[in-house]
Amino acid sequence: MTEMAIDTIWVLLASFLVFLMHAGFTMVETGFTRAKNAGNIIMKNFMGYSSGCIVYTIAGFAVMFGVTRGGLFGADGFLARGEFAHLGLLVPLPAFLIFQTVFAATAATIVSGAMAERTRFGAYLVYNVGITAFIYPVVGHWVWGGGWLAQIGFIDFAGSTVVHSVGGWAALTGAWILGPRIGKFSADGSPNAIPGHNIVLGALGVFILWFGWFGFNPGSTLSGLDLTIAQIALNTNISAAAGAVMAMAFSWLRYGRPDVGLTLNGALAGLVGITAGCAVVDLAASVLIGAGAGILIILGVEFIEKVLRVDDPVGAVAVHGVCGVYGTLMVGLFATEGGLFYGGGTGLLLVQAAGVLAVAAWTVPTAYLLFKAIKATVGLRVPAREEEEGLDLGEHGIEAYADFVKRNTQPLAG
Amino acid sequence: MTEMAIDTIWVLLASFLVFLMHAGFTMVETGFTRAKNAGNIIMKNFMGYSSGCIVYTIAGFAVMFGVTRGGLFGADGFLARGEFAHLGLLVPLPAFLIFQTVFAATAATIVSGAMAERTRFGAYLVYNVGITAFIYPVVGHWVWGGGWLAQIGFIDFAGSTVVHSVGGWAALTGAWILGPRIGKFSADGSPNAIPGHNIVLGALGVFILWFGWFGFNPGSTLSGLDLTIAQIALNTNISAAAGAVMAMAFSWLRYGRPDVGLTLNGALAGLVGITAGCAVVDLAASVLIGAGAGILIILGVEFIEKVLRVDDPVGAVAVHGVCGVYGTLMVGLFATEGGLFYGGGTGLLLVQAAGVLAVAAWTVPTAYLLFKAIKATVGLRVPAREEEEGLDLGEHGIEAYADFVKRNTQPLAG
Amino acid sequence: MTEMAIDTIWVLLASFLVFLMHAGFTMVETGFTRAKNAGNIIMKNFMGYSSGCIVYTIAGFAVMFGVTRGGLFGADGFLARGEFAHLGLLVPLPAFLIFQTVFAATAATIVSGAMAERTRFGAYLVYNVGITAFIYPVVGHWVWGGGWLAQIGFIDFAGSTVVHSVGGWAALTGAWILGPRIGKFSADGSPNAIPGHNIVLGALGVFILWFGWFGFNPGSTLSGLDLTIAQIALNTNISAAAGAVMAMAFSWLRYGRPDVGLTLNGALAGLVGITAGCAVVDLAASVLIGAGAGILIILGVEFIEKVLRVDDPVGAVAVHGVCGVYGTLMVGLFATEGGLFYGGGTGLLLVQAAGVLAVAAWTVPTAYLLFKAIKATVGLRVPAREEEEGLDLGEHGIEAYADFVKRNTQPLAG
Amino acid sequence: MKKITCIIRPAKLEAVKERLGREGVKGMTVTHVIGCGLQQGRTAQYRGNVYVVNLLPKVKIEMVVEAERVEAIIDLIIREAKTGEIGDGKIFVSPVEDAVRIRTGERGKNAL
Amino acid sequence: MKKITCIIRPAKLEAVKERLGREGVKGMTVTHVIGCGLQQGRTAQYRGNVYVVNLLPKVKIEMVVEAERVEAIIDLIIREAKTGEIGDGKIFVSPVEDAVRIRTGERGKNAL
Amino acid sequence: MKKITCIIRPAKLEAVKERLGREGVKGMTVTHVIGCGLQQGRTAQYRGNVYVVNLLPKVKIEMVVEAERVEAIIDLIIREAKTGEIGDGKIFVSPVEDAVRIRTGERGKNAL
Ligand SMILES: Nc1ncnc2c1ncn2[C@@H]1O[C@H](COP(=O)(O)OP(=O)(O)O)[C@@H](O)[C@H]1O
Ligand SMILES: Nc1ncnc2c1ncn2[C@@H]1O[C@H](COP(=O)(O)OP(=O)(O)O)[C@@H](O)[C@H]1O
Ligand SMILES: Nc1ncnc2c1ncn2[C@@H]1O[C@H](COP(=O)(O)OP(=O)(O)O)[C@@H](O)[C@H]1O
Repeated sequence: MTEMAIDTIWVLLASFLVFLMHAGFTMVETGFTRAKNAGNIIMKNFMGYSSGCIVYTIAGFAVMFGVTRGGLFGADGFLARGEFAHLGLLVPLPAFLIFQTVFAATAATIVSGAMAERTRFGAYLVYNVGITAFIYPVVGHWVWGGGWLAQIGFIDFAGSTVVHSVGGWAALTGAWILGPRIGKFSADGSPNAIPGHNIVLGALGVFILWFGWFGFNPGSTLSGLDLTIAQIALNTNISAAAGAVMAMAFSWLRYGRPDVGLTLNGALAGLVGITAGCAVVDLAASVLIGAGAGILIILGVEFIEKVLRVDDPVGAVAVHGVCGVYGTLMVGLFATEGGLFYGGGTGLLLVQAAGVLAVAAWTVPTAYLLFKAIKATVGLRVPAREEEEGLDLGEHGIEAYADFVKRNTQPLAG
Repeated sequence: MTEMAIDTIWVLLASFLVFLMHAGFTMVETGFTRAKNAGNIIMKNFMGYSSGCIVYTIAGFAVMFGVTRGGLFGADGFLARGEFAHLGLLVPLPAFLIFQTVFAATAATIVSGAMAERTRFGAYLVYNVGITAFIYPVVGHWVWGGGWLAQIGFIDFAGSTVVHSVGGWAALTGAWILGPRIGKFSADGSPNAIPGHNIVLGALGVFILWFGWFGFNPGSTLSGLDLTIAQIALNTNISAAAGAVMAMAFSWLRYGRPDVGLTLNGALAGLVGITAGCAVVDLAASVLIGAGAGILIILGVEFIEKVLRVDDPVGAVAVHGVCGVYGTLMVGLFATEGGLFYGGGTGLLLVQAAGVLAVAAWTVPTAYLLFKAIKATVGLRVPAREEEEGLDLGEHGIEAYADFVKRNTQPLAG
Repeated sequence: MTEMAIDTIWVLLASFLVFLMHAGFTMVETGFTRAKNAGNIIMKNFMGYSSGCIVYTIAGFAVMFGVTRGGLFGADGFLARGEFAHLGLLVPLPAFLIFQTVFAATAATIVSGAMAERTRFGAYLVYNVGITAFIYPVVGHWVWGGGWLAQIGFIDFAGSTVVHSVGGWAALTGAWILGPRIGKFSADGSPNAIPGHNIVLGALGVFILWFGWFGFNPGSTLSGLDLTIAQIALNTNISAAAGAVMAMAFSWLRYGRPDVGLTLNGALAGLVGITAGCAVVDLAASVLIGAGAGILIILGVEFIEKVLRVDDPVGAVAVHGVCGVYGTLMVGLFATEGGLFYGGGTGLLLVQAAGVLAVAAWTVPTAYLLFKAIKATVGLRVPAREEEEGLDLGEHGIEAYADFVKRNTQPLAG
Repeated sequence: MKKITCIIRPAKLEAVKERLGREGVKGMTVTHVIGCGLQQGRTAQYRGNVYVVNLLPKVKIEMVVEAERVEAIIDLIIREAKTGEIGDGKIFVSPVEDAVRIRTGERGKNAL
Repeated sequence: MKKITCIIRPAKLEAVKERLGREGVKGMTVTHVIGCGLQQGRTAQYRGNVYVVNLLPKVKIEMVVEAERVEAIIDLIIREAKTGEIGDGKIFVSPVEDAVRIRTGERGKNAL
Repeated sequence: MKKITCIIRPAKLEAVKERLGREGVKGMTVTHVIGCGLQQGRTAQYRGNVYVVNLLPKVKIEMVVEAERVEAIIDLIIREAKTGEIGDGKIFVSPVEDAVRIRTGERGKNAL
């Protein structure tokens, strides 16, 4: 009784913290984009979470945690009905369900940042159903629902792959199909700066996300009696810190000045990077993983923009996709049990790589089909005139900042 | 010992979350009103909470939880002195007191939104004493202090009626006595849009409120050992989500575009709606209650504005008043034990209706007298010139956004 | 096992709350300064926390909690290696470490506000290493690491002195060496108003800080089984409330209108003031301590500006320094065991005064040397032209609010 | 061709604009300005330091019109923007030598 | 000396400015304005109440130049700012009698 | 009647305004503008992409005054706004044909 209460309180509080991450995502995404689209971005995030909760409760949870069908997916317990006795939960089912719900909405919301400032609102809603009901829960089943990846020993403690790289891959696919914002690339293909309208909001969002991550990672023990929560919290924090410090230093080196936006992204990179391994690596490894993520994020942003020429306004693909993959692989190197650097050989590393590939091979095609289907039906992108005027006026008929004089201009490449 | 620690931690953490709701209220209210009044709105909320804590500790707590005088009110334990042994608390008295304090301030603060942009600061302070020391605690006594409503079986688990509809009724009374903002209604009585100045802040506020509600509802068990906290959290979340989704859909249907402000209100409507019944209804009922609230909020806003012609800048009356009443009545329909739809007959429904009426019959007249007394003494409304220039300059001599070029214009009805 | 889990959960949650205070500090500081420096202020706070975590883990923790060398400092356990068995912890070491880390970063970040809008970014980073690795941990050792102040009975439960006055003294020293912002003082030495650019952000920051303080003070029991956490939370809240109310009233009296910025500072003053004594005073004393702090903060701001002629843009010295000292002394008066007003004689009061003086005598000279060394090497202050244009452009090459038309003017003294 | 510049209270913008629109003034350009004149400023305070806010928010409307319409437009503006209290604002008339419509290249009166 | 005032789409500011810079127009002053003309406004809604946003964001560029450069500059502006759709904006030319460079006190053409 | 338009550094606004006020220039209208001239712009960066901020914040003061006061006012502005470094700004003088005080309907010099 006491034990179950402790676990339940822990899981609930972690859920509340993860819930708040949605405020963080919303602030980051809004702050890093233009004022004329702020209302639309809010709506996408807010509805992404809200409708995501409903959809996941109805369908996603069953696909993810129903009794496994050959390790591939679950198919019972729709509408959250059923005992789910096979899960052997230490907490009441509702506690587990709310924790999984807030997680599911996180995977979905990542895409919204990459597709910001040009996506039709209705299209976004449809996409959101697809990823929450199906694409994400299948991956979740593989890893956390007793599926085949779990069975071969794949380790993704809190979701570098399950949550973040699924979001990242879908974001990449979506942003690529959607095409860049007007003015993002010059005729010669070189990228232009489109500065976000409120860096302070962006920073607030990152702080909130960091805070919420203390629910995301330590909460993934699903038990407060499991005292590794302390080490997990410590690892999570130091990895984020190392990511921020390295991104700051590396941007200074590379661009001549410490870049605010990339430094903020650096902390998120560190958080995403440590998410897979936070329960199986030590403090020193956490610093290294975070530091690596802080550099990787900057190279990732450049790669996606300059090589792939995909327009990802908030760097969602680099943060969640690239660093999600990276963090998952790092488990193969740094896991104190089984990691290559800790004498465990290459076995775990190969399993980790297999998992990364399998998830990419699942997410990219399904997301591709989903976005193509949306494009062919409701349409994916707003008209150019609406994009120029801003989606707030076009999609919702509002002005987000009615009392301020705005610029609405776009800077020229230097 | 361990048990009491678990309960104490739970109650304290819930109190902290409810505390944070005041940040949420402040952001929502500020964002949904004009830039020229932002500093005043902050002051009202901030002082409402701060002075409310003092007043409730001195007087309100005694009225609410002192030994009952005929089921009507308590009258001992002023200054928070006394044992309050009759409450049979599972937690130390200070834990119970802080939880009740943050609740009390919530009821008080609701009014501030409805009376925004035209109320004298001093008048607001006086009002705040009245509701925190007396109006709210009496209702609280009836329902949670062992008073007559508790005795006849009235169910308001976390305060749809006790907190929200008390706030809503007082808000309606206040806004009505105060009169509309200059320019809100045309000569022919039709309402005009007065857009809020920062929708992003409004959204942040709603996220924070939602987060805080996880303290408000699950915390109302006053025990972490009571494992219904998991179901309560789940119900709370899904009702908010359903409220947001339905408000989005209904506003789209009704106004041709999904409205950002009303969607945000929809989530709050769902939260207020489920507050009474969160511990006695099931998941499906929570979805239905939330969805209904999401529609009701939009009709409520229209009713108050177009029929009653009361100017409520942030929709406080519709969110807290209308949905508070609605949520309380829904318990009579959906309670798994005693609800009409669950075979319980109309008994509970009638009790719920009686409670709703009694609380209205108490709150409206006392709030009326309070506001009239303030009007006759310190004065309720700022001069027209000050209202036009903004209360920030008039009441506090500040500019909230000193570095930005502002508009200060008002849109024309379409 | 259950006991340790409860304590661990409590310490971790408290750490998370304290972490969030950094978002609060960032918002307060950004809001109370000018738009042209917003990005720089974010970077300072964000990097202060991030690099502070690394530095404290490597060095500060060992200095603070290593086995004492004559009561003066610790010197083992660098890189967080070691058992720290002498601490007799009830929680796993990582839980203790993360709690101490977020605390350490708090002391460091206070300085950033006082030195805002004119300090070189690189200089700030160097300062941050100095205070986190050395200046703060030594004081921490004296009081919480079993050092000489602990041995003579000095009481500073959660750090009015250890955290806040250390930050305050360093802030005073830094702001004084740095000199005032251009335009802050007229030729005749009279101070001018330089209004902050976003009072709403400032308010949000104060709410977040208040919320985080519920981790700072109650969390300092380091045990959830210690039921004084309830009284501590209650005291903390009421002191903040009293501080806000008194600052509001006193500013009204003194300047003719209730001042928004000073009222917000008043709540922080109440929080800083109660931090030392929150576990050893009663509710009534908490109200008095908070109320006194609310007045003191206003006199403190005036004293620092008008008498010392030091430019402290956000009032950090008055809030953390002055009220930190004040709160520590109040323990000597109000401690229910040993306080002068509770029949304990002057013994404790003298010990408290000794502690206050010792900490000042340590912090001011070391901070002085640190800042002088920075000035002589990397340089402390940005060029005047950069200060005028804003540090965002100069230090980081960004515009924090790219889409808004800004003023960039400075008001004239009235 | 003349340019009429009027500086009015922000609250009057919509009324003036709508009235001018009804009378056939189709094009105008609006700027959010701050201004001072006979109208007294306000004192503000920040953390105990008093300062003067004597540039108050106004709205500037500029419209280039045919010379013969100037008087009629001045009348309309006065009718809509006047409250009778200090701070109502000013109207200035100044010469314009040419106008061009960017979209078509039309010049002079046709471009208005 | 003449003042050329052009009101253009915000998105065209950088292109126009850059082109003018290349052609030797060094000095200009830019204001963020809102304007209406033939271009239709938009309807907006707030909590169920509809209102009209018929003042759309534009950018006003003012530059004082020697009289003989006016025609060339007008041509350049048209070339860069024209999209052919309603809302492209206007150019106005008006007389300026004197110019002063604050830094040096130079007057007239030398001050430009 | 003449209109004096000066574009100055934002930091100089209060000093210029106060000085003009003392010399009897009661009315003026101020706009926050951005401008470029001889003064170099700055490079900014956003997520690794460099861009140019060459329109720097300036303040534009417009005041309509009697013709005979123009020279005196120009002198005052120069005195207060000059730093001697590039970017100090410009003063332009242009003709105004009429002025109206909205509140009273007064015309011409009486309206200033
Ligand atoms: N001589 C002037 N030149 C330019 N603008 C002026 C002048 N006089 C007044 N204004 C503008 O008109 C506004 C209203 O003027 P004011 O003197 O306060 O009111 P009134 O016109 O009713 O006497 C001022 O805020 C300023 O923007
Ligand atoms: N007569 C005028 N006086 C001042 N500004 C004008 C005038 N006519 C148009 N404008 C400005 O030019 C902008 C574009 O004009 P509009 O008539 O919409 O497009 P077009 O020039 O393509 O017909 C308007 O928004 C307004 O700011
Ligand atoms: N020809 C011009 N027409 C309009 N505005 C100008 C002109 N030349 C300069 N300006 C304005 O004056 C400001 C200062 O000019 P700049 O050439 O940088 O300095 P200086 O006048 O000291 O040489 C510019 O930013 C611009 O706003």
